Amino acid sequence: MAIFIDKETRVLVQGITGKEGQFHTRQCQDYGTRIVAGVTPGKGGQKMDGIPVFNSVEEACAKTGANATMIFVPPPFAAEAILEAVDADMELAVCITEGIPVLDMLRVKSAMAGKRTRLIGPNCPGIITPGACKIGIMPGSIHLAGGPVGVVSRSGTLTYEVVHQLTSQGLGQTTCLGIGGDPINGTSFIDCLLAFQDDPETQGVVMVGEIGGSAEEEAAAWIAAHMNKPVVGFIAGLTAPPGKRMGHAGAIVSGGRGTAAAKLAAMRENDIHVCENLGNLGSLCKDVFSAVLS
Amino acid sequence: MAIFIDKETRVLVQGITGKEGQFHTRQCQDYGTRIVAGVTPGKGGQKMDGIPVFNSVEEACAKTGANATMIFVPPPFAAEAILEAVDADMELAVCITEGIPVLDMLRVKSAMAGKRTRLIGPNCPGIITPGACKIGIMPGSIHLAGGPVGVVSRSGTLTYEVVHQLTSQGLGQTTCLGIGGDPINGTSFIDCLLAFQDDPETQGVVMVGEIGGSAEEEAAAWIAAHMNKPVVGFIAGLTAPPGKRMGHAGAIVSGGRGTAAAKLAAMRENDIHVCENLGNLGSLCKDVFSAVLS
Amino acid sequence: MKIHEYQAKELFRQAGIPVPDGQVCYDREKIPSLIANLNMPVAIKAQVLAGGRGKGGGVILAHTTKEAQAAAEKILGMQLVTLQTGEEGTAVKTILFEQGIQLKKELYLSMLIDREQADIVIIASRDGGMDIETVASKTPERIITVHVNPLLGLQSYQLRKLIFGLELDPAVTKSFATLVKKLFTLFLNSDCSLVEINPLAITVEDTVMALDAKMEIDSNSLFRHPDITAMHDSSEDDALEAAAAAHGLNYIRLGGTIGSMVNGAGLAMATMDLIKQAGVEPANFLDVGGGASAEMVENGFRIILSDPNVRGIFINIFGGILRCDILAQGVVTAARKVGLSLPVVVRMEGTNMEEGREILAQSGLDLTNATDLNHAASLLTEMVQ
Amino acid sequence: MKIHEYQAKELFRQAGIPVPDGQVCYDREKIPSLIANLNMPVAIKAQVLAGGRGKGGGVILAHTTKEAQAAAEKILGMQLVTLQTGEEGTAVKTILFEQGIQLKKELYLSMLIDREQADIVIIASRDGGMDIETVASKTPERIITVHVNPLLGLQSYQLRKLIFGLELDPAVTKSFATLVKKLFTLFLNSDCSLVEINPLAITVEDTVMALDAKMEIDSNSLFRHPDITAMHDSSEDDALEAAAAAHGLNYIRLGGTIGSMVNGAGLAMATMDLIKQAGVEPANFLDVGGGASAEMVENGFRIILSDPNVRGIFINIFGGILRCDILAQGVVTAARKVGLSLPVVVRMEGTNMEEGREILAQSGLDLTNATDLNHAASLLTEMVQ
Repeated sequence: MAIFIDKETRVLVQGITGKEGQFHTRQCQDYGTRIVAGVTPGKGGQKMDGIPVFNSVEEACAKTGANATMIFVPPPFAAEAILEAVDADMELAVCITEGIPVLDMLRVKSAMAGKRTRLIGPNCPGIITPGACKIGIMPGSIHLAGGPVGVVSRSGTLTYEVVHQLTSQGLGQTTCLGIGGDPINGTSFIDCLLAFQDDPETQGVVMVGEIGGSAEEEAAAWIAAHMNKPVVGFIAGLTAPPGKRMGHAGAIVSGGRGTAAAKLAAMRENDIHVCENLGNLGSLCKDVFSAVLS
Repeated sequence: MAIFIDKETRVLVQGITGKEGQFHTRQCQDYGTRIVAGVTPGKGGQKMDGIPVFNSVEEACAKTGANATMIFVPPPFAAEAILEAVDADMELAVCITEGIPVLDMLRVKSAMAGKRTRLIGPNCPGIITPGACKIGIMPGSIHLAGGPVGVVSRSGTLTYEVVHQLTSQGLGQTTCLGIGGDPINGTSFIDCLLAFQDDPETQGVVMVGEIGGSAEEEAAAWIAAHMNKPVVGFIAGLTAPPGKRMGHAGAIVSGGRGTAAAKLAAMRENDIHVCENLGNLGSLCKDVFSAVLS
Repeated sequence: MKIHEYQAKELFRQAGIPVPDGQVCYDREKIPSLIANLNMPVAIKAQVLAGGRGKGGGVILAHTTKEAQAAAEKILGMQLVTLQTGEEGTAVKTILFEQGIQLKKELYLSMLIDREQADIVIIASRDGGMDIETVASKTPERIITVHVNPLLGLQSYQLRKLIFGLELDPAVTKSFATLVKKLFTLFLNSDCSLVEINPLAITVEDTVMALDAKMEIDSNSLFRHPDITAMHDSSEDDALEAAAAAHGLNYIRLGGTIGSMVNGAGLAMATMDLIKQAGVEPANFLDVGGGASAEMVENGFRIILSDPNVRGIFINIFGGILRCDILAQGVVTAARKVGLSLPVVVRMEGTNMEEGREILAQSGLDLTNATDLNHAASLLTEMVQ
Repeated sequence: MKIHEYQAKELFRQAGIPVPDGQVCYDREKIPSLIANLNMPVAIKAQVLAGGRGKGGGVILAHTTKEAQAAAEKILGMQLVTLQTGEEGTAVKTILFEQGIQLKKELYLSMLIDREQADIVIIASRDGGMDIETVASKTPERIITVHVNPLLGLQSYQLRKLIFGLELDPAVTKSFATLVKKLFTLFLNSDCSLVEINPLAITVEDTVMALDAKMEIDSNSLFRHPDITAMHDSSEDDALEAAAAAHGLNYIRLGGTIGSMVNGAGLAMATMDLIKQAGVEPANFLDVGGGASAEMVENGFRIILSDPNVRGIFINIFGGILRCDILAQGVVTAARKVGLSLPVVVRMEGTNMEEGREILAQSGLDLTNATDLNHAASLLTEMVQ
């Protein structure tokens, strides 16, 4: 089962002929992802490793049946690349690009209301259903297929760390995804939790947050109200000073809001199993999830 | 049951202190509608027939629990009045105003995507659930409460004609509504048909169309695919010349599209009981609906 | 509301959209002096709102001053007959002299409101100068359509779809994209319901230029466009329709013998259909609106009676909130005032219907009450026998 | 990116938003000649990016030329200490002389991005000149908020909500509404993340005027704002943070003793937390990005070593697609190149991890391999004992 993507997902790559686009297209293909098309305006008719390249998403979808897109388009044009995917009625758009202006994302977000396209990201590592489909830049090899754990995170390498520890403990993953480090993103924690809740294969979820905004607090409240699967939570940035942007555009404590302490408190209040020390995350998950697995 | 409005609906009137607003507010109140508030910017704090007037929809909703609005705001400001109702998260907005610029309505329609507000109209007579609630300018007295017929129409007085004939035949109505004569409107035929299909009290539907656009054709196709209640259809404008706008902004045959003949053909092909002659509509309904009623 | 080509081109110019140099002429006396200042070749184009003027002889390309003089004299003042004017044609009161352009290629470009998708659709084709309906039915693959969300506006990928679809030479793309963006802005800013450029020329300098310009403005938006409202040329309007509009009445002349007066557009259309089904031809569509005051009824009578074809009148009013006795009184008063001599069938429904019928019966005028629509239909059939 | 008050006011002026007449001064010598041309009273305002300058003595209202001279001499060049600068304060290199205004009332107005609702929020209050956080916590009913959809833009009913909420005198509403609309346009056109006017004055002439101006620009948008990018004043930046940024590294100084070098912002934050949990203080946040090339590692070492507090370094790299042997080679090369003498704990994970560890072990440098995060933590604890 897993969520959002599976073996049948037909992936298109926007910006396939760029350096990053080429590299990660190959990585995804090597992992087994069905990459069916690429889009680079002006390069329609060419091929990249045998993958047909089109001038537009609309044309690529019409000719290849692509239903998901991975976007490697530079920041000035990335928002429009998302809109193009939405306009073509793609089911899923995964935007890897970091550095999209916030106002561009506000417009995209507003324009997506009522559309069927799900956006993951931007400024994210992507999504992987181990053993089935990888749309993103995460290293495939650290994952263990078959579940029972779902992973959702605002971060990239921190997610790899979490996945690595799960795999080391013999805990496989259903789907792992990074929702992105920008203040405005497409899919939220709650969207993912809802999907994991509905996915029969997922038995527990690891949710990795960080400072900035209040998405973790909202997710914690949602979990208490709606979730009947155990959730392990981790928050990065306890030692981050206020007013400083910690790498991610969205990772900032401002006006006393968005602190790690507040997020951890919200998690504890809402029966989430809080991981205090990243080094122990894998073993904590083993403890927590083995209860439901047995 | 009925659709969209009932005895519990709490109605706000935007433009309550204008001439039309005042008159129809009284008519609705006389019919038994729960008019709980009015809005006229700058007249907040006043009363109209004992109804409190507010400066904004947001405030009116917060203080009176209004969940539906009837809009009598002049064309230059009407689109914004709808947006204000949407922004205040109203369940229902009924816009009576005729003459709103098309581009304004395009913007409104686009902005409403993903919002919960249902818009009926603009340029419409409104909606009535006989005996329970009237939000609009139709004469209440011609209606017969208790069902079993639902009526949906693009027209005003033509709807009254239809309702009058139904009532004369002893056929009561669940809900009757005009979706408006403009090219861009909120609630479509299909939205209403879907609601009537789901309403246990409604046993049959009368659908009144006219020339222009293809809403009737789309509705006919939908009826064949999804509807298991009988539908009687009527189309006005068989004798309308092409290229001329027949009163309603949306009633025009252009480029050979939107003809009454095409609409009637679509209705016939999709098992709708077509009324050829308006004078016989009531008796036709009696015949058609008595089959399901017995 | 339609505006003339020369008016649309003036708006194009203000919006930075390239159009050929041109001169407008209303006066035969001024033709020679205008031509003296023009380089040949020059196109002489009748400025009429009706379409199809080219086939009707309203456009002539002149290669010499002499040809230009002859063409201008021929067109200015002619009674131009096109598919859209009817047999009597329309008088050409204005002509446009327009500089000839050296071009490589002709394209088609238009923008209009798509009511089903509730957005703005841009339509383009490589087959400039041809009727777009013909292209659409014969070679639909040569039509490119782009739907633009009115809030988001035109996006680059949409421009690219047009450019790739038209297989434009790379040298032209920038000029083309600029024109499309400016035209879209003009469409929004002027509340257009249609803008059409056919043909859109690609010149020998690899720029684009609007050789023709058709613009229709949403009538509901005119309150915010006084400048465009002032462009309205009523000379091609039907005189009766214009008179009705001046009284706030929606009237359309249809050519039959039975006039009708109805409140509400839908019921008015259904009433026309009913007249036709009764075996007679409707003379008009006339919607007196929701109120239907005595004054409205009076004005309605006057408009209907101005049509010499009318042999009888059908008043079909669903009173709604209006009381029938008030309406009947209005009809009687108005009929006396205008000196009505034609037979009138009145069908009215609503509050105080009985009192209303009594008033009509007592009036002594040739006013017949119809009890319902079927009764009205049979009365109409009798009326013309 | 923050810009100075005088720069924000220049953008206000260009956008048609009223601000007091003002003169900027960078040079003590020019103070007398500037003052000679000003009417009294005049405000002398330190131009620093740090907030809280008023309480720190960075703003003085002068009623006479003499007072103005003294105030300007005092502020220009002072080391201004505010709540946001730290104890050492920040040097005032620029001052703004601003004409005193006769005012009736002071309001508060700001616009910022609301990340939860994904729109732009306008915040207003009658309590101008006060800290908005204080107003919000003590008298929340005096705060008016309006959420604006970025595609729809500001609507009249939203302006009315502000106007009614602020209980503005009708004489002021037009001037206020115009200002809000222009400010909103400026917000969009300049890609602001924050615009704040506190106080916004209502003058005795019933117009509005921005007495202060705070603007922050979305750094991600600077590629399309070369003019605003040029306004950047790096003099208040941390020297090391600026040097790191020049190398494309995300570095933030934290004041502790254990430096860290990590790939990825989330993992870098978690690593800081881990150092703290190991009983030592993190010296910095440093994200070398997803690639972590040898050059990046070298630059990272140089930045970390420039901080004299650093006693040890923790390299935590989750290689991902990067191979560990390549990374290890990069670390060894870079360590030799910069002459590294501090102890380094390296924890790396990913492809070819074994080969990578071997390279570190063979290097002869003081590089200790950590097998996992817990091992790394205990090594860090030992390191500082």
